[in-house]
Amino acid sequence: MISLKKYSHIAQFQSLIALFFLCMALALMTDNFMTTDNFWNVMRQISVNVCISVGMTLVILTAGIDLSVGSILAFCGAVTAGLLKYGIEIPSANLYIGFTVLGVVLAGLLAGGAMGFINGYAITRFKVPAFVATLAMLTMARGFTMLWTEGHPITGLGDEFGFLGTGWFLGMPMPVWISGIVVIAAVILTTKTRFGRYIYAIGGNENAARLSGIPINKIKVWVYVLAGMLAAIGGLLVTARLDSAQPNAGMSYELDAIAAVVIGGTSLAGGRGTILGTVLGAMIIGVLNNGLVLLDVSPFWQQVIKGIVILLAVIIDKSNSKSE
Amino acid sequence: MISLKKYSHIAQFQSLIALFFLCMALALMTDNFMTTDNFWNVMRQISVNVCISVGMTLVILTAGIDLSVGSILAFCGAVTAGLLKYGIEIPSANLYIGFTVLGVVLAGLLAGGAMGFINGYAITRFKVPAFVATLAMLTMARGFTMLWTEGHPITGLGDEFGFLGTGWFLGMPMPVWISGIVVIAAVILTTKTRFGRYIYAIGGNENAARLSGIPINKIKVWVYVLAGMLAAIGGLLVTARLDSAQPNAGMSYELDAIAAVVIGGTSLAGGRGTILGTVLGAMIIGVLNNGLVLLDVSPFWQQVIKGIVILLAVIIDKSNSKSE
Amino acid sequence: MEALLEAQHITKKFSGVTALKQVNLSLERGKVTALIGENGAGKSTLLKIMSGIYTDYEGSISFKGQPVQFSRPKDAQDLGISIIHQELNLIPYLTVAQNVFLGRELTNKWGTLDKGKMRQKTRELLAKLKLEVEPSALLSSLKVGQQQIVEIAKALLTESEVLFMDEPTSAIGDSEVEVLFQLINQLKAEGKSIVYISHKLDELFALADDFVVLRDGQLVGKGEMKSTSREELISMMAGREIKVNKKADKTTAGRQMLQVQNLSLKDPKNPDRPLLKNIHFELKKGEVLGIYGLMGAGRTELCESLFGLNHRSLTGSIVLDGVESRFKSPIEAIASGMALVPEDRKKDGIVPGMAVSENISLTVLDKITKWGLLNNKLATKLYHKHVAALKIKVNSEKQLIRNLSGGNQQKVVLAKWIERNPKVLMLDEPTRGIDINAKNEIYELIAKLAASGISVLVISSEIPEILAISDRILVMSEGQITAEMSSQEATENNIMRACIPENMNT
Amino acid sequence: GEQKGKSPDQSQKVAVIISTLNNPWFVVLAETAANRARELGYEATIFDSQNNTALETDHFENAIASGFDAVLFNPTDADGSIANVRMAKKAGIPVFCMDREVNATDAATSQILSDSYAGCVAIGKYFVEKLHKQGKYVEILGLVGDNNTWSRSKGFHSVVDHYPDLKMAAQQSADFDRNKAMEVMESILQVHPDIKGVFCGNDGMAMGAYQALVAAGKAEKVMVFGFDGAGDVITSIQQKKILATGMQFPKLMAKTAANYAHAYFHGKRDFAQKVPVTVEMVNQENVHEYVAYGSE
Ligand SMILES: Nc1ncnc2c1ncn2[C@@H]1O[C@H](COP(=O)(O)OP(=O)(O)OP(=O)(O)O)[C@@H](O)[C@H]1O
Ligand SMILES: Nc1ncnc2c1ncn2[C@@H]1O[C@H](COP(=O)(O)OP(=O)(O)OP(=O)(O)O)[C@@H](O)[C@H]1O
Ligand SMILES: [Mg+2]
Ligand SMILES: [Mg+2]
Repeated sequence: MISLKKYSHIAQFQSLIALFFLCMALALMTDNFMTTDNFWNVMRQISVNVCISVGMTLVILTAGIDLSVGSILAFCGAVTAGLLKYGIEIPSANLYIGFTVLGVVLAGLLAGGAMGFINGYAITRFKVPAFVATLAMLTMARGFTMLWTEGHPITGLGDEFGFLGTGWFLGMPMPVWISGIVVIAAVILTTKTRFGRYIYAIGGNENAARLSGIPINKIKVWVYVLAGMLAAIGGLLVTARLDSAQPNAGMSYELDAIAAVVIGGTSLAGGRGTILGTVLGAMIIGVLNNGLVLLDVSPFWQQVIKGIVILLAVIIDKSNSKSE
Repeated sequence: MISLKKYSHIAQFQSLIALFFLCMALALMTDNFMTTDNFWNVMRQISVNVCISVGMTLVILTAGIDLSVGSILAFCGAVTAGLLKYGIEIPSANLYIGFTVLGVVLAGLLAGGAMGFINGYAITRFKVPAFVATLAMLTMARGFTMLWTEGHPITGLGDEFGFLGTGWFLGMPMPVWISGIVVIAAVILTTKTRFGRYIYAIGGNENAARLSGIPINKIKVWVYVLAGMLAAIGGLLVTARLDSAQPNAGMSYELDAIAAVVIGGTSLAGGRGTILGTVLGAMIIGVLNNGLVLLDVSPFWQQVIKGIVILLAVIIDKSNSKSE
Repeated sequence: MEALLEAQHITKKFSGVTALKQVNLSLERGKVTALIGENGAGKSTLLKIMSGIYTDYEGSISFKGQPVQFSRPKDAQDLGISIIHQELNLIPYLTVAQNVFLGRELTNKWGTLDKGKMRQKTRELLAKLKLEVEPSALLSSLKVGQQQIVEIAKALLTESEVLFMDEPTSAIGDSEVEVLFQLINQLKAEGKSIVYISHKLDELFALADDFVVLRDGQLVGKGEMKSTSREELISMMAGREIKVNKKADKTTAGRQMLQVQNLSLKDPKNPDRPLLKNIHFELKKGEVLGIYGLMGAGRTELCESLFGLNHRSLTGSIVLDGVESRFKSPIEAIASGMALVPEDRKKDGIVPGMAVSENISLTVLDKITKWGLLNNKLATKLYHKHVAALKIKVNSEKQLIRNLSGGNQQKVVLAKWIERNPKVLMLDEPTRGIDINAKNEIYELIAKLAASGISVLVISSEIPEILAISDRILVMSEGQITAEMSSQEATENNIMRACIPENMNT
Repeated sequence: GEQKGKSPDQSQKVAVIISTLNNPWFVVLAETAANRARELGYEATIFDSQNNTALETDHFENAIASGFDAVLFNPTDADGSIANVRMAKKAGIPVFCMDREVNATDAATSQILSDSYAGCVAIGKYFVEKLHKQGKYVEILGLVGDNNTWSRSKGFHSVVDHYPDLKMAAQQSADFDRNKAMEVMESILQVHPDIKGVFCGNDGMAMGAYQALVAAGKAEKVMVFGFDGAGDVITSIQQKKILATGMQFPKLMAKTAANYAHAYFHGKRDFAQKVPVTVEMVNQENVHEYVAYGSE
C-alpha cells in the first residue's frame, strides 16, 4: 500500500486530478469546451465565487463559517450602485455628496467590512456560534438591501464602472484580474504572514493558540471583516457586469462558496486547507456548470448531476488521502 | 475558566425566557395574539418546522448537519401526491398499482428514509463531511423532484389525505397531533433509550464512543434516515395542508430548522442539547413570524427584525451561561 | 501454565513507521505483567491490537488457546478483555454514570434505560475506588485526575479476565494510586491477568510479577520482576546506562523575580469556597520552585491565574520583576515575560495539525519575519536549533506534531517557550506520561534554564520529581499553601503531611 | 454584429433562457418555446436562470460560446438583463423576449410581452367593482426584490387607491410561495377577520390564501384574486372558489417567439420591437373560454 500521505500537505492535489478529468471528459464530449473564448468565459464566471470563497476559506480555516456572504454581496452591490447613481443627498442640510467610481468602490468595501465586523463582534464578544451570527446577518443584510433599494434594481451605472465587470485589460477580463489579485494576496496572507499563521493555529487548536499569546478575538474579527470585504468585491463584480444592482443578487451563494472550499480540500473543522485548493474547487464547480450547458443537459438533470459530481469530487479526495 | 456547566442541561431554560418575553411583548402590542385561534394557528404553522427540526436536532447532536431536509421534504411530498393521484402504471406490463392514503404515507416515509440513508452512507462509508454530503443531496433531491413532477404541482389529492393537514381531532389540529407525537417519540428516544444515549456519546467524543464499542456508523446512518423520514413527514403535512405538492416546496427550510435547533440551545459541535429546547426554538421563530404579520410590519423590515431576534435569543442564552 | 491471552509475531506499521516488529506477549492468570519502554516504543500500540482497536496487523492472537480475530473493540470486550486507555476516552457532556456504562447500558423490562440502577452501581464502583463524586455529575466538571479514575471504573465495570492498564496513574495522586494498587492485587488474587504500563518504575516493582521491555517496537527483554533491578530495566529500555540526577544543592541569591501576595480566586459557582485563598510566595531569579499537592489542590488554577487567565475573579497582588502585574490575558502575561507549559498537552499545548517547526515558532513569529513576511530559512534555522538542543526525535521539519510521541511533543512545547527567553517559566506537570530518559532530559533542561537566569515554577504530582528538581518546595491543599520548605528540609513525609486536607484528617 | 456562417439547412440551435423553473407558469413557457422550436426543426436547450441575473449572464456567455443561433428569452430583470441581451446582439445572435421586457429598445430583436401592469389594472377595476368600492382588503406580494412583484402591485394600486373606502388592511409578502401565502393569510385573518378581498401577486399564492380562508371557514365571504392563469386557478374559478385571475398567455408568447426565430433564420429582419399580448381577465363568467395557460 503506497500512501499519498507524503503529499497530503498538498490537499489540492486531489482536486487538481478531479479538475483534470472533468476537463478531459468535456473536451472529448464537446467541440466548444476547449476554446480560448470559453476559457475566459469560465474564468470570468467563477471570478465572483472565487472572491467569496477566498473569504470563506479564511473563515473556515479558523473553524468558523459565514452564511451571510451572499446577502452582504447584494447589500454592497446595492450600496455601490446607489451611491454612484444618486450620491448622498440631505435636503434639510442642503447637502449633496457625489461619488466617483473609486469612491463607491471604497464605500462598498467599507460596507462589506462593517457587516463582517458585526459578524465577528457577535461571534467573539458574545460567543454566538458563527453559524447563527452569520445566519442572522444573512437575513438582516437581505432586509437592509430591500430597504435601501425599496425592492427595485438600481440600473444605469455608466461605462467607467461597467468596465470593472465587462472590460478587458492586457488580454484578460477585468473580473479575472480582480479575482486573480485577490487570490494572490490571500495566498501571501495565509502562507507568508503572521496573521495567516495565526489563522491556522486558531483553527487547529484554539486553546493552544490562546495560551501561546495569539490575540484570538482580534484575528477572528479581522477574518470576518475580510470575508465581508471580499463579498463586497463579489458584489461589485456582479453589479458592474450587469450594469445593475439586483436586490435578489447572491441568493444561496454561500452554499456555492462552501462547496468550493470543501471540494478544495479545506476541513470544516478548521486548521487545514489552502487558498489554491479553494480556487481549484471553484474551478471544478465552474467547469461543471459550463460543461453541463455545453452538453445540453436538461436543467432538471443538471441539479442531479451537480450533486453527484460534488459528492464524487469529495469522495475521491477522501479515499486517496485516507490510506491509513 | 470555570463555566456554569452544571446548568447546561437546562439550556432550554433561556429559550423559555426568550419565548416568554416575546409572547408578552406581542400580547401587549396586539389584541389578536393571545387568542385560542391564533394559538392553534401558530402551532399548526410551526408543526412542519418542528418535525424537520427534531430530525435536525438528532443529526446535530451527533455533530453532523443536514442541509438536504428542505429538498427531501419537497421530494417526498411530490412522491406522496403523485402516487396517490396517479398510482404506478407500467403500460408495457399492463400493470397498475393504486395507493391508499396509508400506502402513500408509507411510500413517502420510505422515500425520505432512503434519501437519508444515502446521506448517512456517504458520510460514514466514504467519510464525506456531512455538510458536503447533504449539500449534494440538497441539489440532487431538488432535481429529482423536478424530474418527478416535471416542474408542475400535483394537485387535487382528496379529502381523506387533506384531513392530515387541515383536519381537527379532539379539539386539536391534525398537524399539531402529528408533530406532537413526533416530539414525544423523539424525547423518549433521546432520553430513555440506548440509541439516544449513543447519539449524545458520538457527538460528545466520537473516538471515545468508538472505543466504548458503540457502533458509530450504524447509529449515524440511522440518524440521517430518521432525519429524512421526519422531513418526509414535514412534506406530507405541507402537501396535505395545501392539497397540492409544490416542486419548490421547502426551499431553505434547512436554515429555519437549524435556527430552531441552535436557538433551542443545542451545540453545533454535538453532544449537547435537547429536543424540548428545539421545540422552544421553533416556537420562538413561529411566534416571531406570526407576530410580525399581526403587527403588519413591512416585509422589508421583517427580515431585519428576524435577524436581530435570532441574534438576541442566542446572545441571551450565551451571556447567561457564560459567566467566565 | 497455559497462557490466557497470547500474541505472536505481531508486526504493525503506520504509514512509514514500524511501530511493532515481531513482538510476542503471553499473559497468564493471576499475574501482573509490566510493559516497559521509552516513549514511542510501541506499548500502547501492542495493547490496542490485543484489545481489538487496531485490526490491520500481522501476526496472530489466541485466547485460551483458540485463535481469535477481533474486528472491533466490542469483540474483545465480549471475551472479557478490558482496557484503560492512556488518553482519557470519556464523553465530556455525559454524567459519570453515563460514561461508566457507555456501550453497556442497563435496560429495564420496557427496553428503556434503567437510570436508577446504573447510578446505584456507579456509586458502588466509585466507592470502591474511593472517588467522592456524584454519579450524576457531568464528567466535564471533574478534574483530570478524577476523570482518570472514572476511566478505571469503566474498565472495572464488567467482569473481565484480562485487564490492560495504559498509564492509569499518570494523572492521579499518591493516595489514589494506593487505592488502585489494592484493587489490582485483589483482581490478581481473583485470577485475572493484568498488563500494566507505567513510566514510574517504583510502581512496577511494587506491583508487577513479570516484565516485558520494548525498544523501538522490538521485544528486548522479559523476565520476572523480582530478579531484575531498576538499573537493568533502564538500560534495557534505553540501550544504555542512565543516571538519575539528584538536585545539587544550590544557593540562590538572585533578586526577587515574582512576588505573589494575598492572591485569592473566587469560584463563581461556589462563592463560599474559593479556588485559591491568600496565596503568598516569592520566586527569585534563577530559582526552581516546585509546587506539590494532591489532585484538585489548586495548582493549575494558580498558574493560570498568574498567566492572566482568570483575571475577573482574581484578587490580590502579583509583582513581576518589580512591576505590579495583574495581567488581563495571556497576551499581556507573555509580553511581560511569563510562559506557561500547560498540563493537558493535547488540549492546550500543541496545535496537532501543524508541523513541528510551525509549533516551535508560534510564540516567536517576529523572529522569523523578514520584510514583513515569514521567512522559511529563519524558521528552519530555529527548528534545527531546538531539535538539536532538546534532542527532539522527529523525522522532518514538516512532520505533524501529533505524530510525535508524548515526550517529544512536550519538548516542542518547551522549545516554543524557551525561545521567548521568559523571566518566569511555569511548567504544569511537565513530565506527565513521559519516559524516564526523556524525563531526565527535561530535568536537566530545567536546571540549565534556571542557571541561565530564568525563574522556574514547576507543578508535579510526583514527590521524587519535586525533590529532584526544586530549590524550594511549596505544598498546596484546597487552594491554600500549607507548607514551604527548602529542598534540603523536604522529605516525603513532611510533604505528604502538608498536602492532606484537614477535613480528611479529622 | 457579424453573422454566423451557417447555412439554413444545417441544424440551427435555439437557446431558451428562462428566469426560473421554480414556478410551473415558467415551466410551461420554457417547454412550449422549446417544443415549438423543435417542431420547426431546430435543436433547443432550456437554461434556468434561477431568478439570478448573474447566472443569466453565465447562460448567455455559455450559449454564445457554444454556438447557439438564437435566444428565446424570459428576462430575470428588465434592467439587469439588458447587458445580457446586448452581449448576444454583439455576437450576432437574435434575442426574442417573452413575457417580460428589457428596458431598452435597441437590444432585443423583438419583445413579445404580456403587460402585467395593464393586466393588473384590469383586475384592479374588477376588484373595485366586486367589492362595491368599499371594505377592507389584503394584498399578498411576491418576492419583494422582484420587479414583477412591483409592476403587478403598482398596476393594481393605480386603480384601487382611488377609492378611499377600500382600505388595505395588510400588505405582506409570501415570496410567490403557496405555503407561505397560506401561513401569512392565516395570521392576517387573526387580526382582520372582516376582510372582503385578497389580491395575490400570482396564482400559487392565491391558492394558498384560498386554502387559509377555507380552513377559517371564510371562503364564501372573501373574494380571492390571482394573476397568471395557472391550471389550478382556472379550475378553481370554474368551481367558483377563486374570483378572477389575469390570464397571461405563456403558450402563445412562447410559440410566437419560436416562430419569429424561424422567420429570422429565413431572412426576415423587420420585426416589431414590441408585440404586446394582452393579459385577459378570467372570471367566473368567461372562464369557459379558457384552459390553463391559454384560451380554447
Ligand atoms: N496513529 C498513528 N499514526 C502514525 N504513527 C503512530 C500512530 N500511533 C502510534 N504511532 C507511532 O508508533 C510508535 C509507537 O507508539 P505507541 O503509542 O505505541 O508508543 P508508547 O510506547 O505507548 O509511547 P508512550 O510511552 O509515549 O505512550 C511511535 O513511533 C508513534 O509515533
Ligand atoms: N471545572 C471545574 N468544575 C468543578 N470544580 C473545579 C473545576 N475546575 C477546578 N475545580 C476545582 O478547583 C480546584 C483547583 O483545581 P486545579 O486544577 O487548580 O488543581 P490541581 O492542583 O492543578 O490539580 P490537578 O493535579 O488535578 O491538575 C479543585 O478543588 C477543583 O475541584
Ligand atoms: Mg502509549
Ligand atoms: Mg492541575
